[in-house]
Amino acid sequence: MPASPKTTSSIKGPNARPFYAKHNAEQLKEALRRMWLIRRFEEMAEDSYVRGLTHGTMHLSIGQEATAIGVCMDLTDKDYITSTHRGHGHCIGKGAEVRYMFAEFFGKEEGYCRGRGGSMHIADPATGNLGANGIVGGGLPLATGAALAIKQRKTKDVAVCFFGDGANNEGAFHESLNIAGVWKLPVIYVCENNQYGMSVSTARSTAVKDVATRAAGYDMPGVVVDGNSIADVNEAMMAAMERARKGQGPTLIECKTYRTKGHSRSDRNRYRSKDEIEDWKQRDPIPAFEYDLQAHGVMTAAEAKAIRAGVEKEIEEAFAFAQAGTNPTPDSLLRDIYTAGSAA
Amino acid sequence: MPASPKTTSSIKGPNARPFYAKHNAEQLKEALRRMWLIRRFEEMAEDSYVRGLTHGTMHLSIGQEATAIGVCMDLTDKDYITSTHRGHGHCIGKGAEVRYMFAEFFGKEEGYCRGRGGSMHIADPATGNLGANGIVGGGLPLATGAALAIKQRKTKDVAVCFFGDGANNEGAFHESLNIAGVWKLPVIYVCENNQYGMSVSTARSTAVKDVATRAAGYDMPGVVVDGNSIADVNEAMMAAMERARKGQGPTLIECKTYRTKGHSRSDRNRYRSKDEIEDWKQRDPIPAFEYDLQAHGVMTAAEAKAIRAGVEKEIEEAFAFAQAGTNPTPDSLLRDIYTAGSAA
Amino acid sequence: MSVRELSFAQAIQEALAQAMEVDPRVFLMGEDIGVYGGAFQVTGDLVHRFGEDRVMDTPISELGGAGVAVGAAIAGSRPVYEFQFSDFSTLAMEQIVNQAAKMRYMLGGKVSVPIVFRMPCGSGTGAAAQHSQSLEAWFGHVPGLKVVEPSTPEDAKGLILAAIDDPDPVLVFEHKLLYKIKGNVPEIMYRTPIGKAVVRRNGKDATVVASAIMVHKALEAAEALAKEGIDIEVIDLRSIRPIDGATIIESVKKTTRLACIYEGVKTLGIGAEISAMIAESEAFDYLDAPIMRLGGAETPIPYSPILEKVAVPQVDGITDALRNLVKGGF
Amino acid sequence: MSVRELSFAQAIQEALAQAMEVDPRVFLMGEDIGVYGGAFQVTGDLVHRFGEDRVMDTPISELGGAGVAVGAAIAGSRPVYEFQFSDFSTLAMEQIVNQAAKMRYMLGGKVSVPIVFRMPCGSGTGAAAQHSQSLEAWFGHVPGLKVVEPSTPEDAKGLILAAIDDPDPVLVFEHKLLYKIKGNVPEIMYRTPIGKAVVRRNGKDATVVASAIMVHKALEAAEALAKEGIDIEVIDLRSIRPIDGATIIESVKKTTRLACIYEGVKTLGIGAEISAMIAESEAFDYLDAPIMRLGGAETPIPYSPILEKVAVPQVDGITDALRNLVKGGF
Ligand SMILES: Cc1ncc(C[n+]2csc(CCOP(=O)(O)OP(=O)(O)O)c2C)c(N)n1
Ligand SMILES: Cc1ncc(C[n+]2csc(CCOP(=O)(O)OP(=O)(O)O)c2C)c(N)n1
Ligand SMILES: [Mg+2]
Ligand SMILES: [Mg+2]
Repeated sequence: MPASPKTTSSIKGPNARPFYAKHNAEQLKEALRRMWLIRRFEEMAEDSYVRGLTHGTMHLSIGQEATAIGVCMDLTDKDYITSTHRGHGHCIGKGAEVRYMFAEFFGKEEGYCRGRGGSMHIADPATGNLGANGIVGGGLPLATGAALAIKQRKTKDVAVCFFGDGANNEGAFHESLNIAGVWKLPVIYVCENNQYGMSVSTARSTAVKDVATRAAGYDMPGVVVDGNSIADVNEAMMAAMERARKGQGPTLIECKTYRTKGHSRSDRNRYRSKDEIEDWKQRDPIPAFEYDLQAHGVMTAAEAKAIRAGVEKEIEEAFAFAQAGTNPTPDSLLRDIYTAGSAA
Repeated sequence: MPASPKTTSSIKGPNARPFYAKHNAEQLKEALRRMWLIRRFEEMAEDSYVRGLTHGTMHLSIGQEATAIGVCMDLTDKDYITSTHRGHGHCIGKGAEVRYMFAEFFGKEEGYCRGRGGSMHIADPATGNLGANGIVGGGLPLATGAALAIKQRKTKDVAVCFFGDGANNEGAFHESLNIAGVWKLPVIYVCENNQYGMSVSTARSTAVKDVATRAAGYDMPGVVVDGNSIADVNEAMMAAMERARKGQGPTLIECKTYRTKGHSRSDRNRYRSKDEIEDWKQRDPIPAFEYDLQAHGVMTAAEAKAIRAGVEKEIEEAFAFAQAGTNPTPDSLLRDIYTAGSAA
Repeated sequence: MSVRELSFAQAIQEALAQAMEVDPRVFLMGEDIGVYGGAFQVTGDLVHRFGEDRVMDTPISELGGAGVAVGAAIAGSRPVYEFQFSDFSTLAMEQIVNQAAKMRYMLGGKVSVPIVFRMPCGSGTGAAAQHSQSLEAWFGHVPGLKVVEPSTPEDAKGLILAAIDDPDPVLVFEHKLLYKIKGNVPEIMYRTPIGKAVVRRNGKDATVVASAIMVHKALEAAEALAKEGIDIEVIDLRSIRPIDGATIIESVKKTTRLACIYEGVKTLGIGAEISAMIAESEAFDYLDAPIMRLGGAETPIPYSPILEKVAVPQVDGITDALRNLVKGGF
Repeated sequence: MSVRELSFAQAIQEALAQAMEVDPRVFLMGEDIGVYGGAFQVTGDLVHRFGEDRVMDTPISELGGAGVAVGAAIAGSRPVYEFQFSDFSTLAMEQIVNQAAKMRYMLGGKVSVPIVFRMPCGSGTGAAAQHSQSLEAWFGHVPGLKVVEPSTPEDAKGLILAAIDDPDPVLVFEHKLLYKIKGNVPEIMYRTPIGKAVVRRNGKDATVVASAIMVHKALEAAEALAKEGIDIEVIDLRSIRPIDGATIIESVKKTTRLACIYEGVKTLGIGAEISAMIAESEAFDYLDAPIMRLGGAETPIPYSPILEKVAVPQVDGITDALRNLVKGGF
């Protein structure tokens, strides 16, 4: 991408924080755009769910967009991620197109998983996204294994594993981080600590205050960042990626954030207060980033508006595309269980 | 037990370390006796295995007796332990009779498990020993659950969980310690770190040097002690038991020790050096304790000899008892799978 | 004796409440079963009635949670552990199968393991492959376990109470689509015997053995066929381990035809066992037709609602199959 | 083509070595498979030949280890993961069943999961209930997995090589008592097809379908019965998912009698599926006797050698049962 002509010295200068120093205006604006894309995608998805256009269940990450984008914005298609049940943001962050995501929600052949997976399994291997996962903690060994494959083929790629605060109490967390620690694998564990695993607060589920504390048990750095600040998240990622690429092994990054929507549709929010939710809504990462970019002169108000309008249009078109998609036919039920041509 | 008349002031005086201050001579001599009993029991068991009298597999804890007895000597029959595949010492420490242990090895009805369990499942619920376990880490949730039951019935008992350095990398370790940490359960996790999980050294299996480091991830104290010193082990247990009984929650005690025999019979010791084994043999915990007791005047040389002779006799009688035991009859195959009288 | 209409979920909740009321050792463990009320609102408001010490939200730790419950059971408590979805029991197989199921035997009968595992199962909710499995056949294969699968609110309550009373580990499979169905449920504490099937519909032309939601589908199919003059006997299996062979054999001797209908994957599913049990029994000589199995398709459950529906037996397919079975069109 | 006598364990080792030789993506993971050589000495000295990067000792972490292997497979490597005992796969069911088996389907065919799980199984070693299970039926119930179980050194090598070649997850069950048996094994790299049974002995009076160690016991029983003039056909199942129905059906049509012999627990074991498959097939009409199953007793495996022996089918019992089957004494 071309360096932005509008970059101001206060951001690019020697005192600029690394997030601004290392990214040009186009990259920063693209990051903002993707955050909006996640937000609007999820709002639209929720709407279509309420209207009965989608079935199954759905977990929204509204409020957590800075983490998804802060983590993914510097990854290439050769870097892997494993995602979670709350994975729309990761998917968009890694480069997926929302049209195929909507198509998946509608159970269409055009969907990323040809309608077989739905929201909880959405994946895009072409961009290195090995998929959301319906099993809490299920992606932890998988990302660790992807990192092993990277190490075996001796490239400089990394594997990134998203997981929640709830997942940190699964045995899979412990076993994966230990293996990565012993084998010095190029994997970055990103804990999206949104304070709750479904209805149970970290105070009630997790014996320590910060998940990052546990990193010490696996011989890796554990850092806590403000997950609602894309700059904080991204700078932690830079350090972790450098470490991984140098063969120094894994890092655990804990992003403190919050989901302002319920866990899923069945949630009556009995376990938290309205005030708490309102407080966090005030810390919405998207307007904050939008403001920063303007304050720093990376982007004008008009550009900001254009970004939003572009997102709006993309969402609308994607939605229409998905609605017009093709339903699977019953006779395709048994396709893609086994690889065609193999014994089955 | 009566206080020993031979106690010297250097041990019982105000400067005596707690292990000697809190136990009388009878208790100390009984501890020594049990250590010898473990040693001789295992030597005899190995011998009978080599002679083809026992089948299956067998894991000897020779060299680790100070940990077993240091942990168990102050427990009552109402305190629970869960043991491991290397559990003969724990079993004897908790008060089992060697005659029924031998009978179990010989697959006799008189055995602790009526010959159904063998060495890897030997148990004695009557003395609070919930059993050895064939699954590495299998006892971790069980001990934690026993501690929950204790808490529910509001007594002051504790549950003790033995596990190995290898087991510390199982997810069961993480999940159990986290639950115990959050719920403040009266459980004491005793890691017998004998440096190897089968053939794999802790350096190759565990991302941190000390397993006890991991305690910080579960909001509990983690202490490292010389597992070949019964006094060190026991003093750590005193603190942990006090903590548990006060409702302050769990403790992790890591006992550094060594098994001087192979992992099991199939072991060719390819993963460690003869020198290393010899070094540790020099640190045999039993002669060391025997020496201390004499040096401190708790026991005379004649008494030490008498203890050994008593153990020898007990082992011989037990062995004969077991050999004369009753074989299960084939028609009893299906007994005790379900509780008699329940639907099955 | 007072009888009311309750939903399947309410019936289970009532059983849990009554058991906790009379026995202080009984307590509940699981993920989000407290203030959230459970993913399917089965525990509902019980935490307010019995407190957090008896309705315990666990961390998301199925191996640890289930294992802690097993340990508590061995040490004298009476835990009821809820898996949020039975699919997550894949994380706890070690504790269920190696520990809970075998502990009594391995220890020569010196302990018992009075634990209940609640297992919400089945497809039909659009939750896709990792949240829709029917794994009861696995557990039916394990000596030391008991496995039941109620189809009505009445049996749901009675089997939960029987399971809690039972000194051995019992898994209760609860099909998620049944939680909202309603039925008559007596108020008193009663037990539905573990190990006993029940004939839900008498018939003479063929025997259908079905379980859980398939009982309802089979009954619907039977009503449709009745209009064609075909008379189907429907047996509700209820218990998968032990299986009530006697009831099935007796029925097959009468009808001479057998179909097994189940939602789990057909291959090595519960219908395989029922078929094999009949094929080796004295009922074999009475059979006038091959034994038919209608089971789940050989696929992970798809998300697409179109595909999800064809992945498990539905009423129309069952009706057609039973008609063929009776008419001999093989 | 050169053929030598190798033990079953050596044959597997040769397959692993050849696969690693020709494909740098192939590597081994497991507990104590390096310098220790594996609990059953299957990997032996391979670590010295291929180095620690390709013969990887893992921590004792079955869920993590198996899951890491699955992740590596999805990302382009070719792992062969050894469970030290297949009993320990109970700790990794989540990754095997929810992830490896379903990933391809859930992702619409966009990934494949070329992983091999090696599963030492079975009783007879005095290792008691937690080290002696035969759990192949569980995995046979899971679409997305393939399950094989060789009985000879030749097939052990051929099936391991086929499994490594296969783009989908394959579990290879290796009965521990077979590791030391010897047999002819070609030196070249050949594949034994997954999904194909083989007739090990032709006969006309009854068909026996057996797998793994039971093939040997069935053949021994068949030889004994041959002296009495009873002629048994013995089919070695080899593949449990998919099952080779055609070979079995053809045989049963000829012999008109069927016995299924397997070590796993009888109820819901692999014999249940074979029986049910025949009872619903066109072979049903050819049957002259009930279908017989001889499976493991309904018990955890006991430690006592006396009891351990009676817990699974033995040659004498098989011989008597087959005689009864043919003579019609039901
Ligand atoms: C193994 C497993 N246990 C439980 C669940 C049910 N469940 C789905 S999401 C969730 C909460 C997860 O919490 P966290 O990891 O913090 O992620 P968040 O939902 O907060 O993003 C639970 C309990 C599951 N899907 N898988
Ligand atoms: C879940 C499980 N994995 C592997 C094994 C095989 N195994 C038995 S003992 C052992 C080593 C255990 O090491 P550690 O916990 O350090 O105990 P130690 O043998 O050193 O006393 C292994 C790998 C097992 N029994 N259970
Ligand atoms: Mg969370
Ligand atoms: Mg060890």
